[in-house]
Amino acid sequence: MSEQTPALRLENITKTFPGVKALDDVSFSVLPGEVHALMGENGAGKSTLMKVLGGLHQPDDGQIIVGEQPVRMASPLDAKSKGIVFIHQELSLADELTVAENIYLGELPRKRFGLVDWRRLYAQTNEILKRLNVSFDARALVGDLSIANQQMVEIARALTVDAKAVIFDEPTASLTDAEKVVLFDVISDLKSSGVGIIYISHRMEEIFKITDRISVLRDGAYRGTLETSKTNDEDITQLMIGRTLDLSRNLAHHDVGDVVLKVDNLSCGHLYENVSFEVRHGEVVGFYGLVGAGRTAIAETLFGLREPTAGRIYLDGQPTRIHSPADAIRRGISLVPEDRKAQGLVLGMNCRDNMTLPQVDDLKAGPFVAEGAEIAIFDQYRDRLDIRTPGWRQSVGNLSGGNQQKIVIGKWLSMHPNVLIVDEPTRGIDVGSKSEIHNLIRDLAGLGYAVIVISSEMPEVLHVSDRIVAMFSGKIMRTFTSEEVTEDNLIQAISGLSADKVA
Amino acid sequence: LFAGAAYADTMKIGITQNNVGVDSYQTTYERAFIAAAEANPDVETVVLDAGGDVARQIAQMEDLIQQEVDAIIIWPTNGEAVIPAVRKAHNADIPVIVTNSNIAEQGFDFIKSFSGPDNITQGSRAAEIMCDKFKDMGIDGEAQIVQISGQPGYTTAIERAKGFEDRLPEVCPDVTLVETQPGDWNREKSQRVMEAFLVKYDDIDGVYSGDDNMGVGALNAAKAAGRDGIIFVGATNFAVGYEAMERGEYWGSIYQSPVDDAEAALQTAIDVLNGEDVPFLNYFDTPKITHDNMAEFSKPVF
Amino acid sequence: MEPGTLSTYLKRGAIWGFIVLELIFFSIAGEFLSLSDKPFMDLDNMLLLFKQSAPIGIIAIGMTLIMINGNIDLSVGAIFAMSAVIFLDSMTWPIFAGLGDAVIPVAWVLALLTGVGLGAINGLIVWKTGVDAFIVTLGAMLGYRGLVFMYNGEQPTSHLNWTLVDFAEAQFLGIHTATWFLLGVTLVLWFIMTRTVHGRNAYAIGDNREAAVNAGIRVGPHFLINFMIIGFLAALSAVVFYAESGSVNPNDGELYELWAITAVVLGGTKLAGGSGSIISTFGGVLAIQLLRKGLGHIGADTETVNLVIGLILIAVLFLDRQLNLKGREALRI
Amino acid sequence: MSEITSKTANETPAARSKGARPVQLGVIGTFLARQGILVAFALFMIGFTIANERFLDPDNIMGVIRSSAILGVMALGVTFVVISGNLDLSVGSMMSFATIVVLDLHDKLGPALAIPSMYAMVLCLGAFIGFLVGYLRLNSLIVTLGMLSAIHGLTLTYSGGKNMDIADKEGTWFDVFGQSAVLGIPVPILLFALLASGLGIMLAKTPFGRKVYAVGGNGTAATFSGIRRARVVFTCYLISAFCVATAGLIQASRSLGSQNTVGQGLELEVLAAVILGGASLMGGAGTIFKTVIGVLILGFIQNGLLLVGLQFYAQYVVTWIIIILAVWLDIAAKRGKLWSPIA
Ligand SMILES: Nc1ncnc2c1ncn2[C@@H]1O[C@H](COP(=O)(O)OP(=O)(O)OP(=O)(O)O)[C@@H](O)[C@H]1O
Ligand SMILES: Nc1ncnc2c1ncn2[C@@H]1O[C@H](COP(=O)(O)OP(=O)(O)OP(=O)(O)O)[C@@H](O)[C@H]1O
Ligand SMILES: [Mg+2]
Ligand SMILES: [Mg+2]
Repeated sequence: MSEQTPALRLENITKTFPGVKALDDVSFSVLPGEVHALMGENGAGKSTLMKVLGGLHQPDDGQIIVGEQPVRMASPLDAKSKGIVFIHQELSLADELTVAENIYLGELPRKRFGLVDWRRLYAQTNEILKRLNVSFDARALVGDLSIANQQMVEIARALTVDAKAVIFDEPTASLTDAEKVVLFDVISDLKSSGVGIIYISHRMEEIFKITDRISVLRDGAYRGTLETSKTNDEDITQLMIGRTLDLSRNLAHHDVGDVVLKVDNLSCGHLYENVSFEVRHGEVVGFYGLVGAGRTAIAETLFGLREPTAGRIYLDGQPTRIHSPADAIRRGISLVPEDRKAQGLVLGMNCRDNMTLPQVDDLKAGPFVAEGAEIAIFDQYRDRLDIRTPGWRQSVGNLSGGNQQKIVIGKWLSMHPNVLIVDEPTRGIDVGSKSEIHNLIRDLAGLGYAVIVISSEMPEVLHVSDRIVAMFSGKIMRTFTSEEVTEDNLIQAISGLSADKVA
Repeated sequence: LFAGAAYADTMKIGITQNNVGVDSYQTTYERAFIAAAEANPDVETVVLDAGGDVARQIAQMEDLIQQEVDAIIIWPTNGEAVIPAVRKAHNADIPVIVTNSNIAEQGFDFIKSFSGPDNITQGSRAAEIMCDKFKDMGIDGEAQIVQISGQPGYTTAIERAKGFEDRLPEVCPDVTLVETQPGDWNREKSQRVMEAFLVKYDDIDGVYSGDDNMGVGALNAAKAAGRDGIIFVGATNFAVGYEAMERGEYWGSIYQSPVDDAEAALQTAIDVLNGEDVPFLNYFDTPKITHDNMAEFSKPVF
Repeated sequence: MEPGTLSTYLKRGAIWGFIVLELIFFSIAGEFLSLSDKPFMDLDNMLLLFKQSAPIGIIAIGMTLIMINGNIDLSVGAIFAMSAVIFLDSMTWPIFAGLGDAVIPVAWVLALLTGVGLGAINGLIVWKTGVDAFIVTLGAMLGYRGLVFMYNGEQPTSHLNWTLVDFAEAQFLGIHTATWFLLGVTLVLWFIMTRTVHGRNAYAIGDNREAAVNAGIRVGPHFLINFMIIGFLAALSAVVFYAESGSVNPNDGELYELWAITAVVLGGTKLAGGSGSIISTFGGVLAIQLLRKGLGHIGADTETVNLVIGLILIAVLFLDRQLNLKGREALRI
Repeated sequence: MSEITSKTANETPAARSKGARPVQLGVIGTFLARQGILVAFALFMIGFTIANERFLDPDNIMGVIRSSAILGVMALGVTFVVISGNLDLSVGSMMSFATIVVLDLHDKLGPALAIPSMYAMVLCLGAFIGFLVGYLRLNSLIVTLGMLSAIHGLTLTYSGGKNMDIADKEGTWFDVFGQSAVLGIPVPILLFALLASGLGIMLAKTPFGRKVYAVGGNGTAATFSGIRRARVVFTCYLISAFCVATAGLIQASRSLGSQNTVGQGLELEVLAAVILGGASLMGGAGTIFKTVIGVLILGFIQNGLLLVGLQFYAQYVVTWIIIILAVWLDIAAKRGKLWSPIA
């Protein structure tokens, strides 16, 4: 490694939250023109470290050095003025403003008297959007964009200033492959202009594709730094979780039973049309497609959140109308929603209450909630899903992103549904837990559950599904069995190239 | 529900009231006014309510001027703030009659007449009732009283308190007024205020309240605390006050009828429009009423 | 979208449709029920409408800014009263005795400073303590009102200055002084909200405060400025109104905050913040004043006025909801 | 095994950052702040006792609690509404309505029928608001503001604007709710205590209570968890209406007569008490116990200042300061910092 001056250094950073030592004497540095990955399990402290760097948290101890100077990052503004751009793990956008205003949030170009220089704003934004090769307009409202496009807006912010360092906190969690390519181009541009890049991700293939070095955190402590070119999956996971993982383990496949759920020519406005499929006991059906293909909307319909405009749903052979989530739950349907923050969790509530929320009516001792039973459920799923939290009293908002996701999964697993729908179940989940969740999904199928997995990660869909439904623009293009599916024909199907081959 | 439609050759009289519905005096006034106007075939009225808001009252004055009524009766929310609006009516040649509580002297040039009770006199009469009773009881040398005044800021409340406070030392120099707190014309509020007074002062001989509604609230507090022998004097004899007086729990008040008040105001306006001479300060009489002479008065309807 | 395009106005057009309905209704009903020979939509009457909208209107315009910001200010009624007290009282202060009518601008400045100062106190508390604006200003609504009472006991504060009254009653180009102020304030605030960085930041903060903080917008000072602006406007409203009336009761301005908020919400601004328009608030103010005026015009009595205003408020909210309802396929949450 | 580079950070012990730290609350500070409302309460009681020895007089204490009972009962219901993420500004107006109606019906139907009829009517109003806010999802601030005005109009129409008084004040048992005592404890206090414990347990321990917190904390997530959000909100307004009706009953029974505006302005006092108790206006946080403390603080401030002889408006200023300090300390304890971190 050359003896370059790092673009920035974090030295001996310690940060505690009530009951949690999130960072323990962590040191870390980024060189100019380097892509430096930060890895670790969910709750290892990656986001917290970056928030310290970005001025969102003050460290209890330790210091930050930019160039040669020790500095204090008093606020995000402060960090920004010192050349640090932070692309957050959770979307951080104003829905009612335009794309351009969001990209330049906090630094709108000005004319005299504090007036906004609209012309310059749109000219600059258009340039950036062109570079990102996106389909939306600078004047579009961010709230009207899909989550993936919103993520692209977030990424566009990295290009607005002359940054010393750019932090990407799980930028690809909700991007599809095409957008990832664009993102990686952006990163390599930044890199060649000498910007230091910190890249947080749980996806190994990305890490190997774009990073130069990898630093690993475990339980808030620094575990070491690896050179990407000289390492492999196993070493990284070894460092991350203290043991090796067999990622290529074959998943159990079971005999499938009767049809549980049958959907016949279902349509919902323009969201999806004439969708038909069935799911059997013991079967995992994967739904794969591009962003906006209509998968989430189907899940929402099955869960009683949307009224279908045409078609029928059959449960156990009976035609059924599902009026509300309460209705769906009563009929044994569970949905792990796509957006954990908005749809999955009451952030101010504690972990236990969140987890038992759907069954609070059933967990009763007399007229009261049986808190003992609740704690038992919580403990069971905390162990099973390896949820890192100081205890059930911790409010969910204080958990790391991945652990929050696990709470949501635990919440729905504990309902023992007949039909389990999981929408992007492993978004933001670390490798270890991810394979654990995949195993779990297979195990559930083994127990006779019918499982629908919606995912934008092709390996995931290929890995867990017995059958795969490929969607494009609100229509089912083709249904594959696990034998006939290949990466190529799947990609073809979801790009709308094989409309004639509907299975 | 709605006041009558327009005919030519009748007198169109507009009234903007202070705050109807806040107590039954004002409501009874409004009904009596409408009834009196309906009984008179030559009169048409527009009845508006300012809801206690000066801005709204000024707007209503402007509206009445704009509608070209023949005369305007105003029950001011604030005796000074409405003067410019009254001047506007005056400049538009619309005679203005003030009712119930007067406007400030600066505005006297712009009004034709004031019709209503004399609140200052009412206050002093209440002081006299209280003092006379103390003299009868022989405690005028050491009696202590408390006052519960009306809604802060309103002319009627201020004038009654002033009349009472000015007159009391003249007639009973040795009686002390130990404390005054507002009861906002509200029976419950006044009850709470009185409860605190009772805790604070072991010796309360008399209570003067800005109207009987509040007086009865104070009476309830005293009854609940088992404190007998307190002399209650109020103003504007409400039905509850009259009943308490019948039972001998409430000593005296000022008899003031909203019906008289409303009819006097309407009549003054009609007289002005007919070109008759009306006295500038057209007080209607508000006599003293006590447990002793209450037989002379009929029970108030409100 | 450059903010302020025609399409946004059309989308937020419910309030203007409502105003038209009111005009039609009161014109027709007035024919049968009103004592007046003049039509409701008489030009003078409409000019008066604008003038009478001014006291609450000026405050409501400021409230729009606060609410777009995701905050609320319940203390405006008390600030209004306090500024009025200073305005009227300062004209009688002995130190200004020699000034003659030149005291007027001095009193204006003092009153406006009072408003800005009280607003700044709210803003500072919100900024420094992080207590929600609703709570801070609910407290201030009581506290400032207490200060008003303390200033002059329970007596009204009065100073009738006929020069001022003449100024306030003047009509320039047929339009009343108060209307000019209302229009001016509307225009300036509209300009700020649509054209300046401060205005756009106000939307951003109201929409997603965390995002704004993350993006480096200094939210605290921003709030402070906005509370100073609404304090200023509450004071301006007082100054304009009391020029014409010359006397303030200590409880004047009570419930103004609720009427101002009502006007803002009628204009389509969301309570959650992030969206809203000054021009629509202007419509909301007119709609309320029109309702009051119209009900007076047709001679409705007190209980009817209360009942109707309350129910209309709910009805407008309901209609607005129906108009903006997403299609049948919308998510049922 | 690939090469693991040594820590990239400078090995020499780095100069500890010397920059100004945000003020952190110590252990005691955090405890005090967490119990901020109770501490404030205790300080108040001590202060007033020093200022006026009669303050701690049992009669006075009893009197304050009794007259706070009406406000308190209303605050209990509003706590549910606020935790579910909504507001209720109509409670004052509705309380006037309840009082007037029960007094009127007392003479027409007799007390035994008047009370249930009044409850039915007030619950209908509550159901109407609950329907608008819960099922139609209209904004609660505006809906209840509208209802504040509309119910006032309704009350005036009902009563013809007149005061309502029971004709035979001596011969009715109707005064038990407001004026009598059981075992030396005034009935209003008993009713308040009874409702507070019942509703307190309901909120803290039952599935319904849990759902109220969930709906207020994140309505969308609650819906996704199968909670019928509209029904929860609707029920909260029914509870609020029930409390208001009880408050009206106590009020009517206490004075056996009333004016139309008896509850006017109470909505804001109630809200102040609920906020003092630490309920979040964003929804999702608050408890009945703390609301009760909030109510008592307001009651004792009013009474204490009156005893000390301060003008009523001094109470406004004091309430202002108390509200802000109490809420500030409360959130400071939660975030562990005195000053807000927002820039
Ligand atoms: N504001 C907070 N209050 C209390 N604990 C917190 C807070 N923020 C983070 N934590 C805790 O700090 C630890 C580190 O969290 P962090 O978000 O940094 O994890 P992460 O490495 O980014 O995980 P993920 O991959 O899931 O995003 C977690 O145990 C989390 O619960
Ligand atoms: N034009 C749109 N405007 C606003 N929201 C939309 C729009 N299109 C889709 N959505 C919302 O986005 C969510 C996802 O939509 P959809 O089901 O069509 O996509 P998907 O295939 O699940 O893709 P992904 O979840 O990967 O974005 C849905 O909840 C839907 O309400
Ligand atoms: Mg993270
Ligand atoms: Mg999706």
